[in-house]
Amino acid sequence: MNAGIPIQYFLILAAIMFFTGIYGFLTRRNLITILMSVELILNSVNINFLAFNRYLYPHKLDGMFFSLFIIAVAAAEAAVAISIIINIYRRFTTINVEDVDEMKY
Amino acid sequence: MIANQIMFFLLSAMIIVFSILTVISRKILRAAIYLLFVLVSTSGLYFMLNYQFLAAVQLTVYAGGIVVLIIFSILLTSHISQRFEPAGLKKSMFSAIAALTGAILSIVTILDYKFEATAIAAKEVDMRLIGKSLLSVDYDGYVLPFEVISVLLLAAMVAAIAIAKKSGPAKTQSPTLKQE
Amino acid sequence: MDILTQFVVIPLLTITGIILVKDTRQVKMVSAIGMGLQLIMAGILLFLYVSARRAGNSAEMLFVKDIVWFKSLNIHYTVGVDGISVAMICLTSLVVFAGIFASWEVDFLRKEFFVSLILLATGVFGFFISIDLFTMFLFYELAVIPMYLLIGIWGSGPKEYAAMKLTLMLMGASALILVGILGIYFNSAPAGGQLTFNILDISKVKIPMSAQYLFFPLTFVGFGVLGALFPFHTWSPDGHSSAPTAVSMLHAGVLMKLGGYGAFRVAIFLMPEAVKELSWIFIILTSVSVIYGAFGAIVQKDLKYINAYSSVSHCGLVLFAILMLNQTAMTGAIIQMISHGLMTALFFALIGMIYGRTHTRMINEMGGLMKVIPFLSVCYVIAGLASLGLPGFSGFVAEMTIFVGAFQHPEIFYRVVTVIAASSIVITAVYILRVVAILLLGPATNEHFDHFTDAKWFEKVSVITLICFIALIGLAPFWLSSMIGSSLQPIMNKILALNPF
Amino acid sequence: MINLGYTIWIPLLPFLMFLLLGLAGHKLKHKLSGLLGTGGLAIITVLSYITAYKYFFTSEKIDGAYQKITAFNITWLQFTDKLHIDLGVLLDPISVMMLIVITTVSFMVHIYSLGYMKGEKGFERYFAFLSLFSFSMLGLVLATNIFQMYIFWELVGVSSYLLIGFYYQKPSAVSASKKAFIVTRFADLGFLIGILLLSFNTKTFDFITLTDPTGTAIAQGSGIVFMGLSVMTWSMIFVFMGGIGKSAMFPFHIWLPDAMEGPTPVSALIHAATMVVAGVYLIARMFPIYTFSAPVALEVVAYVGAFSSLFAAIIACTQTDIKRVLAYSTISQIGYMLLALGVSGYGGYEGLGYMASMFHLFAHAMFKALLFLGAGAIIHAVHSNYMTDMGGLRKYLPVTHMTFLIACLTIAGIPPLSGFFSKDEILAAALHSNKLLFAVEYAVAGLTAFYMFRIYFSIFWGKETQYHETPHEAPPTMTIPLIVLAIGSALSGLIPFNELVTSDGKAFESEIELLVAIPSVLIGLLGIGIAYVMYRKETTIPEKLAATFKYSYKWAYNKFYMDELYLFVTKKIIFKHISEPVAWFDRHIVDGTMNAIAYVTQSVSFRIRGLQSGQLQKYAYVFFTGAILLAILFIYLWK
Repeated sequence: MNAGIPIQYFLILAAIMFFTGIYGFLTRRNLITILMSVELILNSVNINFLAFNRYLYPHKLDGMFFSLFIIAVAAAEAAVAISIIINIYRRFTTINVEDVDEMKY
Repeated sequence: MIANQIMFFLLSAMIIVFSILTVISRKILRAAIYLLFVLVSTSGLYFMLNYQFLAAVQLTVYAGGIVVLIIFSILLTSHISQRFEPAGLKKSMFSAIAALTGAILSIVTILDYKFEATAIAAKEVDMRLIGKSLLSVDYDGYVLPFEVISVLLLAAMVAAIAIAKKSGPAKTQSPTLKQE
Repeated sequence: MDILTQFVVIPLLTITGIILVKDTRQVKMVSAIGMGLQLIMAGILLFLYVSARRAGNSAEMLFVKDIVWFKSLNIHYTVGVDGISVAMICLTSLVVFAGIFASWEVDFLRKEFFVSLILLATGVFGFFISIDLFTMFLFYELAVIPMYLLIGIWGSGPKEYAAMKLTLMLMGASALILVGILGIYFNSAPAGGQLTFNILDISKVKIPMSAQYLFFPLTFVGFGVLGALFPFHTWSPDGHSSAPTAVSMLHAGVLMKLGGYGAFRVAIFLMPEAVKELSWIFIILTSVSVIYGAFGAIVQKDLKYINAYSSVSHCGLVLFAILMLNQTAMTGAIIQMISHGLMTALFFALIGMIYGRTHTRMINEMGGLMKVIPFLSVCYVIAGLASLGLPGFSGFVAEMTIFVGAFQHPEIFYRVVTVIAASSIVITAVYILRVVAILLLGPATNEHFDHFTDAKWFEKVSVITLICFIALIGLAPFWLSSMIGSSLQPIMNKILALNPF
Repeated sequence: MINLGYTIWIPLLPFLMFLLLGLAGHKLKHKLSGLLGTGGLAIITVLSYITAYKYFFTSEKIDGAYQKITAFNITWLQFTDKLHIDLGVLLDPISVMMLIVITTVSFMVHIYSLGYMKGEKGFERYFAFLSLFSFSMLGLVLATNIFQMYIFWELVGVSSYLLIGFYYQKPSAVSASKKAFIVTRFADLGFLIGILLLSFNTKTFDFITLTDPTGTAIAQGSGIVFMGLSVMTWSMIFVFMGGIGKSAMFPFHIWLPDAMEGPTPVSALIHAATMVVAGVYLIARMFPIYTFSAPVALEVVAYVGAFSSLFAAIIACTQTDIKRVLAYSTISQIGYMLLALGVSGYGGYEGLGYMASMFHLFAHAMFKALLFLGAGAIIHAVHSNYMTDMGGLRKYLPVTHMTFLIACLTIAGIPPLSGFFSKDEILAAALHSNKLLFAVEYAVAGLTAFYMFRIYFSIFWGKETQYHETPHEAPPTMTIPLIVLAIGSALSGLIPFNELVTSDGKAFESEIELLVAIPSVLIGLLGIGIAYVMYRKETTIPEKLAATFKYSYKWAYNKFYMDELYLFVTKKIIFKHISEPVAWFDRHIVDGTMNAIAYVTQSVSFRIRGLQSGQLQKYAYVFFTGAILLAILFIYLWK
């Protein structure tokens, strides 16, 4: 399936996706969209894991399992994050990240 | 140009375009839908890499689980019609510069590095193997991370409930609310 | 359990007892019983020590107990006492005992107050019995930390400021001490072999001179801060004036002695060679302390400030004397520590009692108290006379031993400085009598004072205990000075081997 | 060897009495506590007389000289092998003589006080302090070593402080007591330095070792020279500084007139008869060292004594407070004693001055105590200290009048009263050694007669003053001591001091030198005559004289502005220009530095805390760019 596609393509794609996520993380104000950016970042990492696994160590399954665990962690993270976000919304009636700055100084 | 290359570029283009749209869209629900597209395309890439199980997980967990969760929370917290203020120019400029620098750095590094293709035959990834590996305590076994992750999921579930529960001591404390 | 460890265990048990009792009225009874027991233990220890020495036990430290508690760094829980530590332990238990009675009327968070107070005492006791540098340092920290709470919560005036200042300065000092201790540790085996924190073992080797030049000033200044060494004494006036009565007593009476004792036990005992070379700097600083503190006390208006400056002066004399490397002067220094501990505890107890009645500590707002509260006033006069070095009280014995000892120094510089330090006795008289005259004598100035009641029973217990021992040392100093003198033999041997004069 | 071990009870008994009265006095009845104190004194007075008898008449003499006997000695505090403070009892001619003086006067004062202090608040406190004083003073004179002397020296200082400030609600008494203590304390610092120097050079405190003329202590230490004088001389000058302070010599005399704020019996005991002569006693005790190792210091003693006696006599002529006149007179007479010591040599007739000094000390104690007690009786009767409020009292106070007259005649040196003999011998000693001092002393003798009779005539003759209530004679408890002391001062001239109390313990021959004696009596009579003319009747001569010598009178009246000078030094220089700057320096510079460190730390942290803005994205940005920069650094730059 991946014949003719060098590993670099996957890696470059993942890098672009990763930095898009970073950009989103840095610029978005809404906490939920920040969460989405994080999902992008996690996904790009997954792609890298799988690409490395497939191209460089095809006899092993480590990359795949890592991806699997990352997905699991991402799911947990999303659940907790969203519950926190909702809680924040309840307290502050906003989920704008710039307004949630109680933890300063 | 062979079909899988076309397929790859198509998926890549979708991922990149929708990623960018996700982070710049000014309507939050749209952003979530774009994210869904990205995730689906990513699972396509997994198929291409011949990890069907993972692709399926990706579809079910991400597309089916997380995105739905996100959309629900959007519905709980925002108006669908609400348009975001665009990020400040300075902020987005600097972020873009940083992200671009990082991207260029990574890409240059990737292109610099000579990846040595391996000659070892690929292992066939079937469900049986995955299941065995997950529960194996051998050299290739993943029982410990598996257990850890299951505890984590349980903890996350409890935590999510506990945090999101409406009442609790958090309410009784004198709230330092920022009510506008 | 060996007798020394009990000095740490009894306070801890007392603390447990305090925490367990329900009724806050029982708290002070528990504390008083615990510390009374401690006082009895101190008496027993003194007795055991003296009889052991009589029986011909000439070991450097008695009742030594050694438990390893951190193997890889060779940190031990090593306890042992010589005459000096025994004397300091007796002093501590006396002052703590008196302090409990002086804080009989603390009402706010009483339980927590007594817990902190006794925790502090635990640290002090542990410090005096330790002969392992690290354990010693540990107990030192234990003694310093509760002070912050005690001043910050139960103090008066700008208490947070004072507590913060005091704690920060003492913490800064303990940083110096820690560096010094580690420096000693890493040089404790110059010929190779196991590094050690044990004071007795270290005292047998010669720490390389280059290390001594670095670590002697560090440890001396570090402990000197606690001993109110000029110019690091400024925590003392603020800290004392804000602290509650018992804390001032303990702090000036005992905690400041940690400085002198530590400087002696660590800086002087382990590194006498560097002392010989560098002492002139510190001799100048300490004699400045002595004179400067006394002059500073003359114009103060707050009673506690006066005694804080007076403590600077008297504790300066302690550090001054131990730097003389002379048995008589050092004996004097130890006696001065004990004597100052008792006197200043008495002073602060009395000031607390007077303050409890007049609600002011400004001497110009008071006057003619002798007529109103004769018991306390007479005790204040006695404390004052003891402080200005009247024969028959401990201060005289201490000061004269220091002056005579220091004056036997062969170099003229040291003798001249001694004369300068001795002139503090005049200035001391000036400020003490000034206070006595303004505060106690003269016509009663304020008719609100007329209804004051004189000392209550617990106040009398506190004050009389201290006065008795001040007078006891003053009248019969021989046993104390010989006990201390014989304990100074090891260091004197070391010094004499270094440079016979 | 006679057993004198019991002599330890002589100082101890008053001490026990002090403890008893001090701790339990307020529970006892006034009368009982007074009687207890007096009874204790009576016992030790008897003991002292027995001791004196034993010592002078039954103890064995070696080579015709009285020996120094250490009747009791314990080591109190060990400094080094050689240096240790002992507490003990040393008996030699001067200490035994002092025993007699102290116990006699103290006993008389105790009896007198029973009447004088009757009904005062703090009666038992008064007797407790008197006992403390007696203890300290006895301990001082019986000291076996110089450090014991210093200890009791301080203790007499404090008992004097307590007794001067007895009326503690009176501000003037409080400040007088403070002044007395601090001035003497300053002088004691000199004493202490002297002791330290002495101990460094001779390695001993012990009097017997120190004062042995052939011993090693005197030989040692005289060699080292510092600023032109031997170290021994320096140390002796410093020791003498203590004596100056305690004996209220110029320039430390200022406390004594103020000390008259205390009860009058106290002035009689402490500030006339006993404590103030401690300086003289100190020099006498150390005399061999002075004459052999430190003759220069001895000269200093002589000149200080002479100057003080003249200075004080001049001031005494102008004062109107009778107790102050007596105080200046005391200074003057002590100056005499010191002068006599200063011009004395050692041994035999050379030691005439020494003997004369001790003789005068003895006589002076008697007549000055008498004068003070008489003054007390007068004050008791008229409730005023000022001569201007008195006059014509001879009718009302016959006993006081007679005894006062005897005392005045004694101090004026009229034969055959004791003052004549002692003064004559002092003058003779001065004549043999220093003509200038001799001349000064003649002048002082005249002045003394003048000012004493000035107050005598002003009080008992002079104008007829109207009193609010008729003055009446004091009760017997007060008059009996007056009579006893009057007999003592009249007859003590007959005691053969030249056989008993001499510099080397051996008797020597001395007789009245008519060439000295007759002019001195004449000068005394002249002084009395002038006083008679001026004050026998109310005349305007004093005012005229005062107007004529306006400035000198004013200076003398204001005690040559010594008090003002001291006030200037203490208030202006020490308080204003040392202490306050020190306090300021401490608060603002030293503490300011500490606070500045804290301030700098705090302000820096205020600046940098802006980084912790709570803005999640800023943190992320910083983190991320940091990571990129590090990556660039490690990949491309760190080659």
